[in-house]
Amino acid sequence: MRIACPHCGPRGVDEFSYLGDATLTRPASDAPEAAFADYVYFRDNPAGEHRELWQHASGCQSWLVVTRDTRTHAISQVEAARDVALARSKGAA
Amino acid sequence: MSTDRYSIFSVLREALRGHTGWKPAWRSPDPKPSYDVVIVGGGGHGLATAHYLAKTYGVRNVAVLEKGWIGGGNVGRNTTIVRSNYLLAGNIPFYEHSMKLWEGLEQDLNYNAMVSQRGVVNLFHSDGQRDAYVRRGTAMRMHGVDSELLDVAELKRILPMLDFDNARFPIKGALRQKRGGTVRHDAVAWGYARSADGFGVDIIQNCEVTGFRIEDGRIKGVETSRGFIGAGKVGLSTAGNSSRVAAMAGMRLPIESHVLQAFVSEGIKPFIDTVCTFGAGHFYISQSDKGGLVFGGDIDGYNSYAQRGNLPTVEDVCEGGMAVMPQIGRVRMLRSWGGIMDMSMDGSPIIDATPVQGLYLNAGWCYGGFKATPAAGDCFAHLIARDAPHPVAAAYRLDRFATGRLIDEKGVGAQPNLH
Amino acid sequence: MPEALIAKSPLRPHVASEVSAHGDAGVTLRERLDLRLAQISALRGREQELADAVRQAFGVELPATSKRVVSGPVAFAWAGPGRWLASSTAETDFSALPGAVSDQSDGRAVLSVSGPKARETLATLISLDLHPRAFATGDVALTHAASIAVTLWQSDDAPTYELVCFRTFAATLWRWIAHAGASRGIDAKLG
Amino acid sequence: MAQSHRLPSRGLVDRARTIGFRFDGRSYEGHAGDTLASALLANGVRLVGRSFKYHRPRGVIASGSEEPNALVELRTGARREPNTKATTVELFDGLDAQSQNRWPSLAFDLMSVNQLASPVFVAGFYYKTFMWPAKLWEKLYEPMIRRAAGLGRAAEAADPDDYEKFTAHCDLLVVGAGPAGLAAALAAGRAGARVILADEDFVLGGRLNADRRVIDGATSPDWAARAVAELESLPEVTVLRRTTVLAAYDGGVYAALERVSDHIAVPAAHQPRQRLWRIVATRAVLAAGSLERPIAFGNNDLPGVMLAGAARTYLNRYGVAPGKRAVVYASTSDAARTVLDLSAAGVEIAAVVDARGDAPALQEAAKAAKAPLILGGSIARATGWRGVSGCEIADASGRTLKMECDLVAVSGGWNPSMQLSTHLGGRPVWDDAKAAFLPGSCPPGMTVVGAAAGAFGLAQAIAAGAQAGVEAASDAGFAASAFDVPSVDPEPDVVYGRGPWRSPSTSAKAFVDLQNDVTVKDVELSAREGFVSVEHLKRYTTLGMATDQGKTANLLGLAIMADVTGRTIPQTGMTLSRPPFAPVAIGALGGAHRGKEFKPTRLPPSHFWAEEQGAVFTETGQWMRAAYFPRSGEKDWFESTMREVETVRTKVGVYDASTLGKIDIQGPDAAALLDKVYINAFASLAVGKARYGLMLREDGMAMDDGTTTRLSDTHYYMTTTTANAAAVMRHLEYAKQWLWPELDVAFASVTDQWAQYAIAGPRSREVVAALVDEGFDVSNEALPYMGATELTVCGGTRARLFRLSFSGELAYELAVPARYGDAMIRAIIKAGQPFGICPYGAEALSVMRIEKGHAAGPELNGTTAAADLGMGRMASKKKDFIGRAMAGRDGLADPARPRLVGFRPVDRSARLRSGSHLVARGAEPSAANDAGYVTSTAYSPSNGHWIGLGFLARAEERMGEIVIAHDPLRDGDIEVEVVSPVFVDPEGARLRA
Repeated sequence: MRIACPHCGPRGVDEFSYLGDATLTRPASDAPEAAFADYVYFRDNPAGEHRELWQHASGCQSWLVVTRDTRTHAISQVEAARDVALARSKGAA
Repeated sequence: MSTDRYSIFSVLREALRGHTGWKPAWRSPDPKPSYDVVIVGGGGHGLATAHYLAKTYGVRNVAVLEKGWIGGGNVGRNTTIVRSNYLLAGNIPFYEHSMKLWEGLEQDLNYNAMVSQRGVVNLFHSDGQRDAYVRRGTAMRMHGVDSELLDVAELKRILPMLDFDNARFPIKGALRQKRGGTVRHDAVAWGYARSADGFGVDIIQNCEVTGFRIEDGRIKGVETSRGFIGAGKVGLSTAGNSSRVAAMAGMRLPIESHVLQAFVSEGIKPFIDTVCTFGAGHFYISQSDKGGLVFGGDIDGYNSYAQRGNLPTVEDVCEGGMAVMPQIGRVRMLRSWGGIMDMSMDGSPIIDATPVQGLYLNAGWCYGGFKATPAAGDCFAHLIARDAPHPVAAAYRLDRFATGRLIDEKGVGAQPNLH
Repeated sequence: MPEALIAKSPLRPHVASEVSAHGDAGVTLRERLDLRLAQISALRGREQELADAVRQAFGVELPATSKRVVSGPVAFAWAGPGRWLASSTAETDFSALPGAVSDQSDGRAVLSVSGPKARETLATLISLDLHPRAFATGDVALTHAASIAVTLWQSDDAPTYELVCFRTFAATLWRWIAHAGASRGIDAKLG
Repeated sequence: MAQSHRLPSRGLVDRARTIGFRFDGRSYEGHAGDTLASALLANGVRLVGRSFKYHRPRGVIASGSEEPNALVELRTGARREPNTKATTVELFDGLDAQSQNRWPSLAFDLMSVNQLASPVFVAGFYYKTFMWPAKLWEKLYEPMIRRAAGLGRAAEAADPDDYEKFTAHCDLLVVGAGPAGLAAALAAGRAGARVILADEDFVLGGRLNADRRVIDGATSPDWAARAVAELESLPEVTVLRRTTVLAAYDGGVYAALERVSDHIAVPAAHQPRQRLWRIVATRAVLAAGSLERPIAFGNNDLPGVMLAGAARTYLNRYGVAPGKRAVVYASTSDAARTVLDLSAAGVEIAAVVDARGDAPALQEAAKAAKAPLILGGSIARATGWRGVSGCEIADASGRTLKMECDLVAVSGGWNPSMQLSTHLGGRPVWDDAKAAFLPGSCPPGMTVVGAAAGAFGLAQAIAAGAQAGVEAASDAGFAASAFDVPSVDPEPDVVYGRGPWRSPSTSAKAFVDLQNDVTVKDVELSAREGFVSVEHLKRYTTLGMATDQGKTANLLGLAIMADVTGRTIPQTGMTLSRPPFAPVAIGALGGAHRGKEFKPTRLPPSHFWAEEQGAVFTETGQWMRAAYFPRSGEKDWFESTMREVETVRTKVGVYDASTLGKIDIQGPDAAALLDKVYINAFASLAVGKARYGLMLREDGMAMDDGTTTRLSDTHYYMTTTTANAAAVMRHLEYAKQWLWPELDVAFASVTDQWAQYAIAGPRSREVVAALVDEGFDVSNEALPYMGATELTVCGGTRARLFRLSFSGELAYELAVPARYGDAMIRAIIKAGQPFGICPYGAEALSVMRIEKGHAAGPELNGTTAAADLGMGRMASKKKDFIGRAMAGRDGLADPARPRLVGFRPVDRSARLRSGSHLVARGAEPSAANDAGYVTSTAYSPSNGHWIGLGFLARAEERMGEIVIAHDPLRDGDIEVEVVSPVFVDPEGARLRA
């Protein structure tokens, strides 16, 4: 599998480290404990398109949001996680 | 006349008549309109659950629904290791229950699954690792499970092919569970299927569950590719597909599906007669009765339903193998395969009722599902039949993530790719 | 009063063996001990200020993509978004630049690999495409050599590649390159 | 007679070069260009192996990596390679091979008595027996089965050879250098595209070398050789011989194995034995050709039964007659070439059996060879002892003819070699007309051409290959000129091998999978017992699981299962393949970095000096740390360590702390970020001060700890544990880029930038004072406990000095740029000499931190929360931080959760060991009474006895209680007293001195 880092270009999967579901949002500090438990532990785990966090750990250190099909491993989009996060917080604001 | 019971005598008798008298190991019935219990998933766990439901708990109006062919999931794609060398109180009694069931399995099923207690040896390479293994071995002893510490001299005797002289991370000893070992994986599925079938359980292959009928919070049956099948109770035992199946019932699980690759070499004459795990890299190995070296390492580390992995993991495993056992360099890897692991968020399984009345969940086995097969079957059957958890599986609750009573053997937290 | 401290390379003959090529060297391996290094990160809203300061002080544009620009003794290699690895063969002080500047002169080691078999030798450790159609003088990549993280650039058309790694990985990286180069006529000398 | 079966001419072998080799201890000769199989056949050696289960005599049946029978142990000792296919071994001088799986000898194999019991040894018999009594399985049955199973033996010692990995990128990867592959490579290569052409053989051309074809007026081997020469002249084309493409992976990644040195006795100096290629290809053309399949008939495993195409290969490529008198048995028109080629080489054709009775080409060939033709017939069985001496043929009317022959050339048709096209889950599609599975959906970027795609004609293959090459080149931006497809000799109308798949059954065994001894009857039994899914069939009978991966067996087994169960082939299933395409040495996948080079070795700055001191080192992750510094007269680590601790506690010692992770944190929001990742506050830390910090994972468990110093308003210097340095960096980047992207902060790893020495002990200030340059004040007032300052040492070397203590003594950490690390340790030792300084290692450090009750790796084990570590009160209530919410869960607040405490043995001479569990005195050491565990222990010279740290349930209530440290795996149990985890200077007076 190869991931096209938006900064470095396509690289082998061994340059990246995986975290998981990128659709989860860290609850606000005043959110109930249950919201945090849901955030930390529960997943949609879809068979199909999955937005997920990877870090280009052996490269530019960027965290990335990769859109990948978990049935075929085909990658349709790779974005810088920071951009996604900034857009999301703007959207929320 | 057909032959039902397996024994050396029946084999000899059949040998004399060209083996024409053997019956199918299980029937291929059409589904009945309804059952007392429907088990979704004809893998090792589902079939074992059916066996124990029928044999131990007397529930015999049972169907096992399998979307493909039975035993085609992880029970047919693993490295066949059985052991109960766990650390935590939530796990040890369960896996030891499983170990005991393995020890009597063949007589229970009248099927030789080649349960081979050849021992499981976990190498350690530092004082810290040794202490962690002592803690584990002591916990095992306190639960009545066998464990022993091996020094290097002893290791050299039983595993002379290890690299004792030139290793980057010198081998300093090992923890061994002598009663651990391997079991012929396919035979487990077939043995349970044949036994359950013998008790009247319907094993229905090529029958995919497409939905659940739930009324007033209570399960009524399952929609399938072969039509609706009514059920008083439904047990989910779908391993890597647990999240997908649970989603049909409106549930989200603390599970990610990951791919784990494993490998087998060409058959060679007896080379290693125990299971051995490397403590400074991702590699474990045993040898099958056919002579193949069966080995594996870590999961690929990303969500996947594809039943195949990628090259870096293959290389990583072989690198580990060469680091600890450089004598296998010229043995050839023959086949690789990938299984979908239901990685729970603390690395331990879930056997619990769900918010839907009559719907039960057996999931989150990570890569430990095979060794758990008998106990998972027994405990899941207990839960379904009696609506109460089996005492050895009492910790495997779905609410432990919210309460913080986690069972995290590895201490890596909610990151399944590290379990 | 104690004596002044003498600088030492992270490499020593017994951990980074020297090898001479038989005949023409296909690949030459050297350590570079003449570089000052600094990691420079732009601070939020001050990216332009940093770029201007670099232009003013050194007469180059900070590269926005994976390139390395050279100006006299000084060079700036892209090191990730908003981050650069500055190097100098002179006594350049980068700390005054308006950004987060972190001295890496001792944190990193630089190995130079050159010659007609350099690319082939590196292909045993690095999975990047270093073919001239894909990677040329002035190009930079952040990647790994086997398991060792490296910043890599091509500094001339010999070709010469320079590999920057964390200092304590340098001895291993040296041995791995020397080993890969053994069948390709390597000339590896310290100092 | 030497090379009795070598033809006077023909073939690509170099008759001028004779090569000597040994098989089973006997010497033979062959020629350069032979394989071991062709050389054995040239010498008239037909019996080369014994089968897996029944130990039946076996010979060469194929001519490539699909060979199921002719397996040998190649080489000896540490280089012994079991199960090596003689058909793929290139002959070299001194080659030494042994047959396998026989005792005492190949010709006289006593194990063949197994055949007598063969009525019992059917598929799956072992599932039905060997169950009683249970305990005999491991003792008797299993060892017996295991000794019988397996084929060759592993090497006797560690693999002495080297391996190499190599990554290559290309516009086009062509798999297979037969006609289609050569055309594809030429078309793309001429256009200027970067092409890699890989083929497993050592001579390129595929069947062009095995058949007598004419292309553009040239013989097919000549055409192939010219094409290869042209390809090798193109600068952007890489031609890889002896290279098997093993697997396709996601993203256009392919794995291939090049056998660099397997064709010589021992690799040349510095050369690897094999090279693993990782090929990243934009496009791939799969032109792997096809493999012939046999027909099942009685005794179809006897030496002398050979695939019809392989017979041609031996004739045409190697100049070897695989027999003197042949019967050709086929259901395809392709086998007509075998009839003609055998006949042309002087092999008598005893009969041609056209299994379907509809192949005009076979009929013509029989006529040309003046051989009797049996239309619609079958071979009922081959006869002979250790080799074919004849066969019984049933004609269409059922009459049996007995025929003398020493070769049965058989063809049941051809299976496209499209394994790679299924590696990413592509499902092959059954083509009834061609009687073959053809590639379905392929991996992205892959095109299948030629016989691999079911286009069995030569002209067709070349045209399709060229077309795919042109497309790949144009995809990569190269305009390819039209490829002139050459003219070829006329090709007959094709009759494909559409069955029959087996001869009418006889009492003789008819094999489906030769290597695993799976017979037609086993397939029937499998069906009878309900194992009718093709996967169940494979698993129950072991069909297709042997080292040939079922290349000749799988489809045959599937077809027979379809036949037996009255279903079509696609209804019955399909044969999917998984990587690798051909078995691959584990060493090659492991690569170059073995032994001490398995992982990088990181050496801290004092390493070389420590080596000179005779230090004993210990691995800590990738680091090597000095464990202790033995002095003459000290008998073990314990004595040295005690002396080092004693010296620190009474005088002064120095320790290289450089392995700690160090992170430079800068930016206006540096403080804000630290407040997010640490449970305690850092925004409030004064400039010039250090603070201990604990960070949690989001699930509330302790992740790492260390001290962080504020160097300026916007600049911090963080230290992490040695083990977690990379994980913490990743965590910080995650927090910055994903969780709080608005924060303006930058990180730099400076772990290796600084050599950092802990100088600890009551005299440490004097040592430090002797090192710092004039004008810097290191007094308690100027630099109090937890103070930090930047200064210069030894005449101008810039340094950072921290007043930190892990040992509990008055202590400093002095950091200088790493290049001065070596000189610095020497200077410290010199400056410390008057004060009695000694270096101390990780062992002494560990003793002192346990004496002080500091948590370290064994306590930060990923399952301990701040409260468990006694740091619950450190957590700020005024801010959000990672892990805050989850740390508050009921389960973590449970008083039954074990908390950190100290222990000391009641019998002060007793040794306490880590890993022990804790139980109340008088209680059974059972699961129910398990109250915790001991994490760290040390002999405390300050206390004069062993001490320990550990986690104990309801610890607060149990101070002073005597409990049992239960250690059944080692020394047994000892009584310990529960005490505070701080054993030395609990008030901390010393470190503030």
